[in-house]
Amino acid sequence: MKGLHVMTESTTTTAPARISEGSGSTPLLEVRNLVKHFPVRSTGVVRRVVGQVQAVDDISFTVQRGSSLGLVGESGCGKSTTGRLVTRLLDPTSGEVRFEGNDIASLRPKQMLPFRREIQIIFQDPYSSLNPRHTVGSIIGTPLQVHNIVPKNKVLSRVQELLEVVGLNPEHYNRYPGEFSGGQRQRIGIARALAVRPKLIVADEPVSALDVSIQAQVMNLLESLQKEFGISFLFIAHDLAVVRHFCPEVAVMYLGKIVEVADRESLYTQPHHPYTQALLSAVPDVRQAQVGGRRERIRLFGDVPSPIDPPSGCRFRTRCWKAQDICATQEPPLQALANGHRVACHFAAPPTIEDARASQAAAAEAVTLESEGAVADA
Amino acid sequence: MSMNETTNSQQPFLAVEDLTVRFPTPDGVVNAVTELSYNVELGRTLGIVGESGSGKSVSSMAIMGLHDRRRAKISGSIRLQGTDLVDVDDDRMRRIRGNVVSMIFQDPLSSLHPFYTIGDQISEAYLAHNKASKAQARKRAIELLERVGIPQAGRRVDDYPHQFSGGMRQRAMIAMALVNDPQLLIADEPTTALDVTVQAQILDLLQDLQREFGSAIIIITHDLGVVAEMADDVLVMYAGRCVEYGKGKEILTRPEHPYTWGLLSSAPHLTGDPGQPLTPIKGSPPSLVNLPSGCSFHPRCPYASRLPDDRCVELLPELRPGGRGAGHLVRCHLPNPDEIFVDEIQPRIG
Amino acid sequence: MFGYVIRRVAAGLSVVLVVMVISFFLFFIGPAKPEYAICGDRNCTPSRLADIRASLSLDKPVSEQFTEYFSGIFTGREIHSGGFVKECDVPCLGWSFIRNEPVTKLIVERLPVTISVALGAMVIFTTLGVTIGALAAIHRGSIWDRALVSSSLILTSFPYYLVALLAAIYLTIQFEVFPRSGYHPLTDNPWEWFKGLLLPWAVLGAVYATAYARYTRAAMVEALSEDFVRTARAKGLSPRRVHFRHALRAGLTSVVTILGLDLAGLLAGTIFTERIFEVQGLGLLALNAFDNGDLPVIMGSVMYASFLLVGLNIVIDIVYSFLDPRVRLG
Amino acid sequence: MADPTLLETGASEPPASPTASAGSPLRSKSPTQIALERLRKDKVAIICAIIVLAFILIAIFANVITAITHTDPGQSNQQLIDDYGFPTVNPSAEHPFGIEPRLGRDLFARWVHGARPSLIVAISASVISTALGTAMGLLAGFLGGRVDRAISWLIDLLLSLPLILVVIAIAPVVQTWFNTNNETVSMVRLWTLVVIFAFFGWTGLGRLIRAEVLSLREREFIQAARAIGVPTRQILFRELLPNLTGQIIIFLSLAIPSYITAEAGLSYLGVGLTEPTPSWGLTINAALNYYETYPIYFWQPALGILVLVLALNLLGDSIRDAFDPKTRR
Repeated sequence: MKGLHVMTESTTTTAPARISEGSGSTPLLEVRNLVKHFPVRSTGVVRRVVGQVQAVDDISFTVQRGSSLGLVGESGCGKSTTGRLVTRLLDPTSGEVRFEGNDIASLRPKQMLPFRREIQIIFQDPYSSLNPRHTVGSIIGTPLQVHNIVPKNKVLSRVQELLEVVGLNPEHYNRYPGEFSGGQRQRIGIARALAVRPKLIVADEPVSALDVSIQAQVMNLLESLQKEFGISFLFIAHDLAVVRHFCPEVAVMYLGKIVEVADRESLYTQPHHPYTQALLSAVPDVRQAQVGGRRERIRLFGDVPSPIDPPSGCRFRTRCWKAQDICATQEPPLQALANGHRVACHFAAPPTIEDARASQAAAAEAVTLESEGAVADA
Repeated sequence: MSMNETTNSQQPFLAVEDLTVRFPTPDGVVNAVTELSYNVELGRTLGIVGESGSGKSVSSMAIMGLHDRRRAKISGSIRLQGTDLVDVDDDRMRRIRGNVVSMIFQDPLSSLHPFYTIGDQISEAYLAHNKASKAQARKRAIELLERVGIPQAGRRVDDYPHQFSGGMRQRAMIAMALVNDPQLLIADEPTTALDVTVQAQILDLLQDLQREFGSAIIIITHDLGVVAEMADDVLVMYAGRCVEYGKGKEILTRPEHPYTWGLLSSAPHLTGDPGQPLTPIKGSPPSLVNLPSGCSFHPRCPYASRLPDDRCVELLPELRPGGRGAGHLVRCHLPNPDEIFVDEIQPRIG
Repeated sequence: MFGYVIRRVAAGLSVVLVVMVISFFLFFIGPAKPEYAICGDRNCTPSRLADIRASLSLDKPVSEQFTEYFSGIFTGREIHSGGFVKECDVPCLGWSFIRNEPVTKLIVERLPVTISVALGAMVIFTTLGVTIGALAAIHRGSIWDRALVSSSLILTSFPYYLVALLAAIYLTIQFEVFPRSGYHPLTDNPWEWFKGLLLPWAVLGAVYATAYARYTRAAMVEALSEDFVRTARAKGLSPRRVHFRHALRAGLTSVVTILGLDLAGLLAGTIFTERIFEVQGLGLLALNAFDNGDLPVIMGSVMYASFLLVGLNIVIDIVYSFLDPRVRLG
Repeated sequence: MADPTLLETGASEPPASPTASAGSPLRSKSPTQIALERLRKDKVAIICAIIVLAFILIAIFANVITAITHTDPGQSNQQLIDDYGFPTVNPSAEHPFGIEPRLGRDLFARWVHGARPSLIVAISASVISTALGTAMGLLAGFLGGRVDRAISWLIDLLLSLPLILVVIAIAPVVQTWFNTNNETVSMVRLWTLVVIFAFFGWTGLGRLIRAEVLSLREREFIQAARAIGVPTRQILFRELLPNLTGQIIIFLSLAIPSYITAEAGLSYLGVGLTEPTPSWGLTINAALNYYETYPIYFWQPALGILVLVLALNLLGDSIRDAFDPKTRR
């Protein structure tokens, strides 16, 4: 790994002063009560604000140094918005985003600049994440120039080092993104994020646009980078298996809320929230082939409700087979179980085979109920 | 059904034989599908697996006669209950499409016409193959929407696609495909655009429907998990060719082709040791215009070098019977794949 | 839907209002000295000049002129000139001193002529263009398609007025293929009306039809590659139904959008048409007013045209929202 | 690195497209270079470009050309005109295109000089309106909110005014600001046209750029630039603008012929340029009275416009194809 050594050496000599580091005990990233609402405007003459899309609603989590937190959930649950808030591509409505103890939630662009060296982002779409009009050298060189990381005449050699680090031919710096395959493009995006030597990388669905075989290449690259440079990850994905592979700690989001956080082992073997249970049991698994056919699974009925007008109390209650009256009136807090496993449910419990049956019965009942409602209306 | 041929009991319901589809382009001929053969019986499900550009969608579009007729050069045969769909004239093909064979697609939003109501679009499919009044067609549409689990179908029938959620749109697409009780349903990545809980709903629905109507299903996907749960038979495609074909249970637990091994060991799982590194297939899929010589997979195959001569580089392996029961076929030169499998692959895929 | 229409109308009204204000300031308080223009170079005596100034209220303060003019639009007003009092009825857009008639009356008289020219041509070029374009897209790559694409590229490059001039010169005057009958009101004699407008329609229609054939072809080619067209084919629908009910319907929306953008150009086209074929419409009125320095008429025409365009664009937007339920219900 | 296959993979991975492997392996062409290369291979484009260039050279060296041929656009030759105003001589070496009825001015000289105002008006108006449209579109798309609504409203306003009527309305007003010397009036008219064309012509490009910026702004490479901390100005000019060059060049190439058409048309109507400036539109207007007896009088300016506009349009179409191969026939 010649490239890596060269890189570490040169950064220590040329890197300008960085932000003062917090004490070792503060977590690298601490998010507290983060809220993001998008206003919904009417279509009348006066464009009044008629509602709020509650994309992210009061979530808190921490990312430890050198570790990875996985953020999973289905589309529209607010996981990507959270990633954009942490990188300040979006401005939070309220709440704190503490990076090494400094709250960056409401910094102005100028003040934010030093933190941009510490927090980087990798995107999902390898085709839209690289400017087609710039050469690879210019794409990876931009962060070096913006932050004056290396003198102008050294930019090219650093770009080549970075290309080598992500496993690309360093001689290809003069090419345009159009000539690279999806996996190679994703590597270029990773090299761009690495250029500033960040402490935290927000990886927003970094492999979901790639074919299975390429996915594994990129996952392995990310893993080795984490080991090599001690980078922490906020790893956002919808694929539960990918998150399990990459993250020692995982948070599950539903409709703008974190419903369950736990370490990998605990979350995947003992999920306590009904939604997590449903999510896990929905994932099709190759190993099922040995048994043959589909297993008894938890069935969810209906769709995710609108984030403009989320259900009262627990947001999952409209699709939950365990729901009782209390779920509609009281929002369940994120409560700690043993060993740091936290869950937001009034009836948190490990899954049983009865859950699958109960959920299937509830699903069947829901369909008949709604259909009868339609008959009554007609 | 409009099929008049007498159905021979020995004849498979659908028999694809040596299907080859090529597209001449200014940059060269795209070898989308090469000498593909498989059978599907009523009541059974075939899963076609492959990465993007492996030709899995093109082959099914050819069954539907939906490939670009002007551009594509097609050869081989597609026998549906004895009728060769490659030769059949446009008008006859049109009467088979959506009637005997129907199809659902990956992205239900773009696959539904944005300007017509869901009910209109389903009725239209019914009216295209049945002599019926508009009211009857509408009744049929509501009936099917109910069957696929759309709540308040009587009211939602007049909604436009953009008023449906992603999962409901795919249900509507399924209702549209089933409106004429087809015997063969082709599902091209039916759940790729959907969330995992919705995917489970749709897969459940497809299985329930198959049990109910006894139709044959071809499911095309890149997701091995979906195939494992849905398919009786599995066909693995690479660079337009079949590389492995057989019972799903066998192929997904004890495959013999290095590409299938690669697919299995590069995907992370929900169980087992999470710290175990993934083993990707190196490189990326070849261009269909310039296929590698010999076995198309040889540049990416870690075992090609283990064979003494340059067989993999020079010689295209035949599709030969494998060791996983009747009908198992594999396209590989490796003389004893099980040795490699037991030592190197099985520990990885658990 | 309702809110959408209201907002569209409100935005349109604001545009018309601003056009009115700008043109008012341009003519009446700018350094334009309309009284000299109206007075003309010959026999312009100081007393006549003063008379005109008074009749245009130019001797009053700007704010008063402004309110007078604008209240005139809604309530009508009296205009004093040379000792006479002239009634200018609602909506009063001023008085033409050259023709000695209210501007509104002049415009209203000419309006049916221009509408006949423009609307007739529009009917021709939209139906012709859409049909040809759709057929070309369906038979993409055929000889007819390629002929259409290359010929329309050349035809649309020709300036419209040159085509019209050549047609006027060679088709009516030199070879007398078309009748030279001029404009007759539809209510007088529909046949004469039709005969007189035939050539202007044909020329305006033909030039625009080639352009619209191109637009339609492009929109239709794109629509034919859409997933929902594939679905329509997968359902086993007849090719006719796939092409027209599914692909064309989707492609039409972009053609309607272009039509909205083209309206101003079409109005310009009618000005050339009226001049070349000597049809006494609004365009010719404005052109004559330009030659005579008849500022109130120019100003009235500008306002009227912008009012018309804004209104037509609102109509087009509403038509569009009916074509596309996502706009209607969204 | 943990996985030894990693490095091997990347470095030896073949390029995504088969065509890319041809040529130099280390340096590839930018999208603009690829477009220009396509253009260079397009025969129609080359021929059209030569024609356009010829017209531009004629306009630039109009004085030289008339000096060589000893013709003068302003000089009246009454001795060659009969009592009815018709020329008594046919086109000859002395007067290659013949002479004008009534005033007897040399038509060739007027034709050569007529190329000038056409190209001056068209090129300056196109350049200004392209710049204006790009700026407005960028502002509206990138800043959004009030600025966007204001600019969109302005576009609505400008689109609801027919250009000809605006010229009819504004030209006489502007004219009165200056003295009434014929030459000055003619120059004022010319620049009035440029200003009106530019001010009313940018809307189409403005809308296009705005829509493009709105979609590009959500593209992840812009987000990536923001995450890196690239300043807004640099995002606009280094990240966004290069992605719009195709659109801008296409607009520019199609705006020039449309302004040439418009200038000549307005001059023909009598609301554009005025005498004594030689203008093809004015010549057409004058020639209409003689089209039966003296067709060359009408045809030479008409052909000038036709050939130039056709060449420009075909060139513009080739440029569009070169920059966006998807629209290929």
